[in-house]
Formats: sequence, structure tokens, C-alpha cells
Amino acid sequence: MKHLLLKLEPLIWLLFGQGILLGTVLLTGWVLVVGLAIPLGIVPADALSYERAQMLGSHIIGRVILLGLIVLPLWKGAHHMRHIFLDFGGAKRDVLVAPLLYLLAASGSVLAVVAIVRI
Amino acid sequence: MSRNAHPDAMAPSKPGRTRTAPPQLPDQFPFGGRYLAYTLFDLTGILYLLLGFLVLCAVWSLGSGEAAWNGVLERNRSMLYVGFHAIALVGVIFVGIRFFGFFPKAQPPRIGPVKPPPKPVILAMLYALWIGVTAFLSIVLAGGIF
Amino acid sequence: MSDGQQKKTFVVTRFDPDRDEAPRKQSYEIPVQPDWKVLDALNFIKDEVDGTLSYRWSCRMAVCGSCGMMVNGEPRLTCKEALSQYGDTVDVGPLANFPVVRDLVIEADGFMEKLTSVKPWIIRAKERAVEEGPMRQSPAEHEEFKQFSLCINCMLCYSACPVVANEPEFLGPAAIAVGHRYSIDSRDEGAAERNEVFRGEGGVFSCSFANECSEVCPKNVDPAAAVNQAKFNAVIDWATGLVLPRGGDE
Amino acid sequence: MIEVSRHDIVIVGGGAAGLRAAVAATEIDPDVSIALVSKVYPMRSHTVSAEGGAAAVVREDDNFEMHAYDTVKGSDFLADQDVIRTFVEQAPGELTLLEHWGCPWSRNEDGTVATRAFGGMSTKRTWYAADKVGFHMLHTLFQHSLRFDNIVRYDEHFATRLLVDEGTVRGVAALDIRTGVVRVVLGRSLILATGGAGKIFPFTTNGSIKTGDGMSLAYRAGVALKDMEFVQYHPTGLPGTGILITEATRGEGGYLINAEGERFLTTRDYGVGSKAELGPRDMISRAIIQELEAGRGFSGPYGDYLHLDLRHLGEAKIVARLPMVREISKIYIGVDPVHEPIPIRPVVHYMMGGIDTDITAATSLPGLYAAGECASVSLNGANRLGSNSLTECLVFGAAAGRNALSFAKGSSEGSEDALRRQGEEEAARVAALRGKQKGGEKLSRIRGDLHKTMESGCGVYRVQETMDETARTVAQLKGRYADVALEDSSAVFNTELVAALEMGNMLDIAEVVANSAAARNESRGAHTRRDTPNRDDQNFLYHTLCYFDPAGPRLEKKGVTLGHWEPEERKY
Repeated sequence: MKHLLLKLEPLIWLLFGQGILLGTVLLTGWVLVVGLAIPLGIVPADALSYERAQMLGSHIIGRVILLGLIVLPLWKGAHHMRHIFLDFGGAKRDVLVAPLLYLLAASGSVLAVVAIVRI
Repeated sequence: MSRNAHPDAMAPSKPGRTRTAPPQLPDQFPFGGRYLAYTLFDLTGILYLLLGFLVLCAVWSLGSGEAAWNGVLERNRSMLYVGFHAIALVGVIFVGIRFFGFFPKAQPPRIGPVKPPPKPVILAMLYALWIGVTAFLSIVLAGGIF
Repeated sequence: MSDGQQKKTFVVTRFDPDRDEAPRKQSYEIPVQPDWKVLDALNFIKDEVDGTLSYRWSCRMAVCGSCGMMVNGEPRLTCKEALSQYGDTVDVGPLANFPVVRDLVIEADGFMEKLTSVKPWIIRAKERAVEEGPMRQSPAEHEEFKQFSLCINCMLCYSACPVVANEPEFLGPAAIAVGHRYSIDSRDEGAAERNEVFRGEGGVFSCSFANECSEVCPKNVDPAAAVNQAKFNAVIDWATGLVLPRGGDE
Repeated sequence: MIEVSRHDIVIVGGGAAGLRAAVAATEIDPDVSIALVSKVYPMRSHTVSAEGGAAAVVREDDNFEMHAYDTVKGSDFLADQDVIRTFVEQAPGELTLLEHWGCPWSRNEDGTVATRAFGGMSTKRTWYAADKVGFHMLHTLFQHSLRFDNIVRYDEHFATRLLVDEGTVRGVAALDIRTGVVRVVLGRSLILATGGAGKIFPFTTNGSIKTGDGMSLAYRAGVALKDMEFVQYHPTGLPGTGILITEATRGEGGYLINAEGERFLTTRDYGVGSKAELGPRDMISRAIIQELEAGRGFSGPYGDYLHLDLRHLGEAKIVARLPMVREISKIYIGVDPVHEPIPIRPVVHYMMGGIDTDITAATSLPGLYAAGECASVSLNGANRLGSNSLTECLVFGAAAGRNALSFAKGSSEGSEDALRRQGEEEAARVAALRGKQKGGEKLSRIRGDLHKTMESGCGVYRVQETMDETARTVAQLKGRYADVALEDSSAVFNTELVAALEMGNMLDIAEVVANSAAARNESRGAHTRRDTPNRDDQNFLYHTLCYFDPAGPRLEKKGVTLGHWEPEERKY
């Protein structure tokens, strides 16, 4: 397991790095509008009515952005959670915790692809 | 709160030739001084994980039909979700500012024959990208265009 | 200059493995001079008050890298830090994140092993003969690695790094910076070998970019930059290896 | 039972000379087992503090003849000219090797190695890496040495005695500072590369580790120390701390200015002629002292001083070429040389003298070699030229490594029993010193008195009376040293014990310096007497050899190898 983790480290780091960089870039607008502006009524709710959401989400560019919005934050999150765990003295259990966290991110990523195909 | 570091931190592979006192963490770790920003930065991992799954939920619902989608919109209106998103927004902006500040130093002096632009230019490009994408995405999501 | 009036209290960590179960604190109140560095105070204590206090020092001009200690909780070169910036009580301890040999002396052998493991020397497919003269290197090529060649191995960065504290295998900021310095030297051909080390256990990807190493570096080496550039190069090298498998790869 | 380890070559000292020797031997025989015994981790060695550069002929408009003559003249004709010839010829190759090993030499636009002007050098021949040359050379050498598994390091081991059997040196007894144990490290040949002894003076550029250990080891083993009266004062040290401000400041165009705002080296006759600030160190130091004595200095809490003015060089040049000078000035004296002149005064910097070696780095004791500042191969004579010493460490360090290797190949191992016995004796001596908690003397008091007497008797200007007085005082201090008491009896990392052993070495060296100086009744190079201000080639064109004798140091003479240039008046 340790060996496999080491092998995958560059890939994980790439996803993690993009999670911070592109993930942050994408998430800001999403959280602003979907998480705050629409629920608070600043933007009318029909901006993301089912029809319009379908239209945006089924466009190829929309799909790519949605994929990024899910996958990148997941890897950023998983990797940082691993760091937190290590920073609080979890080095001995890293060999258990790290695969679990990455598995979580990986499953989320697979589900994301399925979800996006389903739109 | 001075806590022991990992007992083997910075120890040689062969045990030292005399008895040593165990390594100590810096006094301020993890929540004091500059470490606070670092620890908070790592802790935003939770926010990102949750955000990732929330978006996943929303997209899944979008594929499940109008009722499911409206359920997502409805759920987002609860104070719990609004509160979380408010915290998440702060977290995301914090991550951006901290990381973009570090970003230029992570650029190798040269990638093959290509040299990266000077630091201020990299920073300007990053912030332009961030603000630009955020504005574009916000307008699209808010129904401004398309 | 000798007003001789001002006094400060130094709370110094003491540990003698022959006598002490665990490190303890000992206070010394001594007269100080306005232009003293922290090291001058320790030397005064050693000479005039307590000959048993042990610590390393030599050049007293911030280049030999011997006298790193925790001063009021921050890793510092004691020969470089003006005493005047501190209050009436100054806490001096051994560098954090290192096993303590005695008093303010830490175990440095672990660091020496890490430094050696990054192959900090010029690697070339074919050694150049002396008769061929010096290699050419433009000032621009020199500039690329110059900053990272300024590391004095004082190990302050190790005391600040949360990863060093918690992952014993981590090569750490200084060792990676020194290795990276060679990899980006135009005269070197050993980057691939070092990338293997950097991608190995405790390599560059263990770094969580706390940037604390660069905050405390007394020579402005910016090890965080080195480590993260090294990550970038290690990834590029890895990706290239996937596309164009090198001979001898498993 | 004392621990014994066996190697082919034992090297004591991990600075430039010791590391170069280790690598040189390895280059010839990759299987040779080398013990590198150093009282500090090698990268802490004082080579690290050298700033300005290393000299070697590389420019088109330069040649060996010029480098050799500059060195001969700089030495006030006391250097051996065959040694100088070898030195200048091997210098470029040695610096080139360092380049191949990664030393970040500063470069010209076309990618060739850049050179700068230095005191007493007739052209720009000093290679540099900004003003951190010693630092870069040491780290390059040390890191390069890490690739060789056959170099076995004994870090933080303090060598306290040479082990000699059947008239041949066979190893050292060394205190493992970490454990407090004395161990025996044996080899078929041995190289001393322990650096100088500036710490016998109060005001010095030298780090705390420079206590003349190797010189004392050789001296106690019956090898002569040569030309020890010649102590170099560097013209520009910071008042108070004595921290070095490199000669490269003047090489890059800096001025020395007195309190009247006068660039006195150009307006008054100090014998340096048009070279002005780029005169040799002995002359510039004397000029500064004369200015101060004439009342044209500034006065400060640490005595009078002059100004080193770099402001006209401009910030860009200072940042590019002299970054460390700027850093040091800001931290240690609160002056930014871009905007203000730096306060300076002459400071003890370098021992021209040392263990008497021949051109092969061999001493009179079979199997024993020495190189670097602890040795005197007679390259520097009565005054060393700035930037020759780093190169000297390489050239003669390499020679020592090669010749020690060939000696080792033809030598026997000696009687292990006899060597073990010597080691046990030494262990007992060190243990006794560590447990010596009764006595009326304190180390710091002896050190203070030593400093006082060395400064008064063996400063820039000397007279018979005070030199004699200093020689007597040092002898008394040796008596007082026997009565020293230690507070620290711990085995582990006992720095007080190390300091006590170092004090023994320093007293040896101080005694040799004072006695050698008192016997030279002329002024030559760095040895300047007010009572006999002229050079006397009739009676004193010889090297001073000083031998250990329980009754007190014994002086002998050794001829100077001339051959090419006859002594003439030294005028620039």
C-alpha cells in the first residue's frame, strides 16, 4: 500500500494542486450564486430553474465545469485532510487513513462522471 | 501547549550514541503565531470535501428530474446551508489569497526553454483569472447571459 | 557603551542525559550590553556564571550555521539576533523537532543523512577533465540556482516545519533545497537520479507548503520555493517517464 | 578497553584543506579508507568565513611569472620560491576542479569565470563567488566529498594527541565530544588540516574553533612550528566583534578614509604607491594604525577606527558583488554601506606560520603531513597576499592527500599494543582533566590574560621589551593553566572540557609566537618593530623554527629558498 501510494503521489499532487488553484477559481462563483445569492433571494430563483439548469448542465462546457467543480475540491479536500491528520500526529496510521481519504475522493470522482453523464 | 514531535523526528537511522531527550514541537504549533494561518489553510480541506459532495449531490439531482432539482434549491434555502456556504465562501477566498501569494515561488526558473514571467505578472494573471472566472460564472449562473 | 546597568533574565533549557530525566529550565539574570546578540549573553553565562552550559557556536557572523536555537519560541541564529529586540526575559531552548543531546545541543546526524541522500554533488554522464578548463555558465544560468546555493545548513527550517515534526522520513527543506540547487545547475546532469529520491518516501510530496521554512531562513534561501519547484520538476519528470519510458525503469 | 578503528589515512580537520586532501587521495585510489576527524561538522569549519576570493592565473593578460612575483614580493622575500612556483602552476587546475564540482563562481557575461582585483596582486586574478567564497568552496567540497563512501567521518571528534610508534605517526587519540569517550583512530599516514590559531588574540576575525589544535599536536610530537612570529592583521575588521570585512571591498574600488575625510593612502606616503587601497595587508594595516596614532581616527566605544567607504560603488554593484558585506554591516554594526561608510580597524586574521612542511606537504615526522593555515609550507613568508590562502588549501591539501596516500601504501601498521597504550594514557589524561573540579584557576580568566598579553606584545607594532614580557607572561599562564578547575564533569557534550583542551593548545601556540617574535630583531612583512624598523637580510633572511622542549621553546633557523628573485626593497 505504501509503495502504491508513493507511485501515485505525483498524480495526487497534481489533482490536489489543481484543486487549490482551479478548484478555488471555479468554486468562488458557484458558492456566491448557488450557495448564497439564490437562497437569499438576491438573485431570482428561476435563474436556475430546472429547464435552465438542464440547458447549462448538458452543454459540453457546462459538463466540464461541473466535473471540475466536483473532482478538484474532492482531491484538495482529501489531501488536506490527510495533512491535518499527519500534523496532529497520525504518521503511524497514515497508511490506513490516506488510502481511505483518497478512495473517498476517487469514488466521488467516479460518481461525478456518472452524474454528469446522467444530466 | 508544548507537545512532543514524532519521537523519531530528525533522528539518525542508527540510534544516537547517547540518550537524547525527545524532539519537541515548536511552542506555537498548531494554532499560535503564523501556524494558525497554515492550520486553517489545511482545515479548509473539510470545506472543499463537503463542497465537492454538495455539488455532486446537486448534479445528481439535476439528472434525477425536476422534483429532485427543486429539492436541492429548497434545501439550499435553509439557514444551515446558507451558513455553511457563507463560511465556505470565506474559506475559498482565504485559500485563494494564501495560495496565490505562494504560487509564484513554486514556478521553476525554467520549464525546458520557457521562462515564467516575473512574479508581479504571475500574480496579476492569477487574480485576473480568479476574478474573471468568478464574474463569468456568477453572471451565467444568475441568468445574466445564456 | 558599558552602562553595565541593564539586566536580563535568560530562561535556558538544560538537559544532561547522565543526570536529568527530562529537560528542565534554568534562569540566569545577567548584566547585558546594548549591542549584544543573544549568543553574547550565552557566552557571558558560560564564562562567568555557569561553565556547564553547553551549546554550539563558532563564526559569530551568521555563516557557519552552528548556533541555531529557539529564542522565545522561534528558531534563530543566536549570533545574528540582537538582544535589544527582546524584553527583560528571554527564553532560549534547543531547536524544536530535533532530539536533544544536551542543553542547547541537538542531534544533527539525522540531518547529515538526509543531506547526503539527495546527492548534493554534480552528476555528469562523463566527468570533465581538468585540462578542458572551467565549464561555461552564463550569469543568467547562475542566477537560476544562486539563491538555493546560499543554504548554510543551520537547520532552522527543520525546526519550523510541521511536516518535519510529524513525518520522520521527510527529507526536509534544506536537504531538498540543496539537492534542487544541483538539479537546476546548468552543469549538472543528475536531475533524474535526484527526482527518484524526491519522489520516494519522505520526498517532496510530503511538503504541505506551510512556507514556515522560508519565514525563518536566516539567509533568505526560500527553501519553500525550492521544494515546490522540485515538486513541479518531479511531476514533469514523472509524466515524461509515463509517455517515454526510460531504459532501466521497472 | 579503548576503542580502536583502522584506516589507511587519517585526516584531522574538515575544512578546505582536509576535504581536498581526502578527495585527492580518493581520486587516485577509490578503495583507500580515509578517516576524516573534525571537531565540528565539516561544513562549520572556518573556511566558511572566508569572503573575498581565491587567486589563480586565468586571464589572457596574466601569467605564472606575475603571480609568483607578486607573492614573493608580498611575502617580503621570506617565501620559498620553489613552493611559489608549484603553487601558481597548480592553482588554476585546482580552482577549475572546484568549478567542475559545482562551485558557483561568479561569471562574466560570456560565461567564463570572473576575476577581481585584490591587495598586492598586479592584475585581476582572484576568482570569486560574490563575497561568500569560503562558504561556497567549503560547501562545494564537503558536498562533493559526500559521494565517496570510503571517506569515514568522525564528526565532532576532538583530536588530542598524535600516536607515534617507531618514529612514524600512526594515528590520533580523539575525544568523541558527543559521548566523552576517547577513541584511537589509526592510519598508515596522517594529515593535519586544522586551521589557524587566531583565538590566541582578543580581537580577531577567527571563529571560536580556531585554537591552533593541529599546530599544537605537531609541536608536541616534536615537529617544528615555522615562522610563527608572522601574524597577519587584516586591515578591515568591524570594531568590537572583529568580524571580517573582505578585502574585496577595496578590490571592487572601496576607499579608506580618515576622520578628516582624506583618502590617506593616496595623499600620504605609506609605501603602497599607486596601488593605494590595493596594497598588501601588512602595509595597509600599518598605515591605518599610524593614522589612528596621529589622531586622525574616529573614536568609538571599542577604540579608534577609520572609515571604509563604498558609497561611490552604488547599490547595484554592492548587491551583486558584496552582498555579505552589506548584510554583515547592517546586522553587526548597524550601517548600510550603500548609504554610510563602514567603521573598520585592523584585526588579527591569519597565521603565516605553522607546522613546518616541505613542498610535498610532508613534515619532519615520517607519515605526518600538514596543509592549509595550520601548515607553513613557506608560500606566504612574512605576509600573505589576500586570496592566496584558499587556493593554498586546495593546492597543498591535494598534495598532502596524494603524498599521504603513497606513504600509506609503503608503510607498516605499527604495533597496535603500543598505540593502544598511548591511547589509554591519553584517555586517562582527558578523564583526569574532566574530573578536575579543584583548583584556583578559571578558564575565562586565563583566556582574558592571554588575550591581553598577546595584544600588547604581538600586535601590529612590536618592541623587544613587550615581546619578552609577553613570552614570560605566557609561560606563567601555562603554570596557572595546570591549576585550572572545571565546573562541568559530564561525559556528554562537555564544551568546557573541549575549551580546556583548546586552552592548552592556545598556550602552546602563544608561547611559540611570542618567543619567535622576540628573537627576530628586524622588521619584515607583518613582523614590524619600532625598535628595529628595517629589514635585515644580512642576519634575518631565514625561517624561524620553533621546537617543543619541556624547558621552554627552542629556536632554530632554516634557510629561505630563493633562486629566481633576489631580495630587494619592497616598494609599490
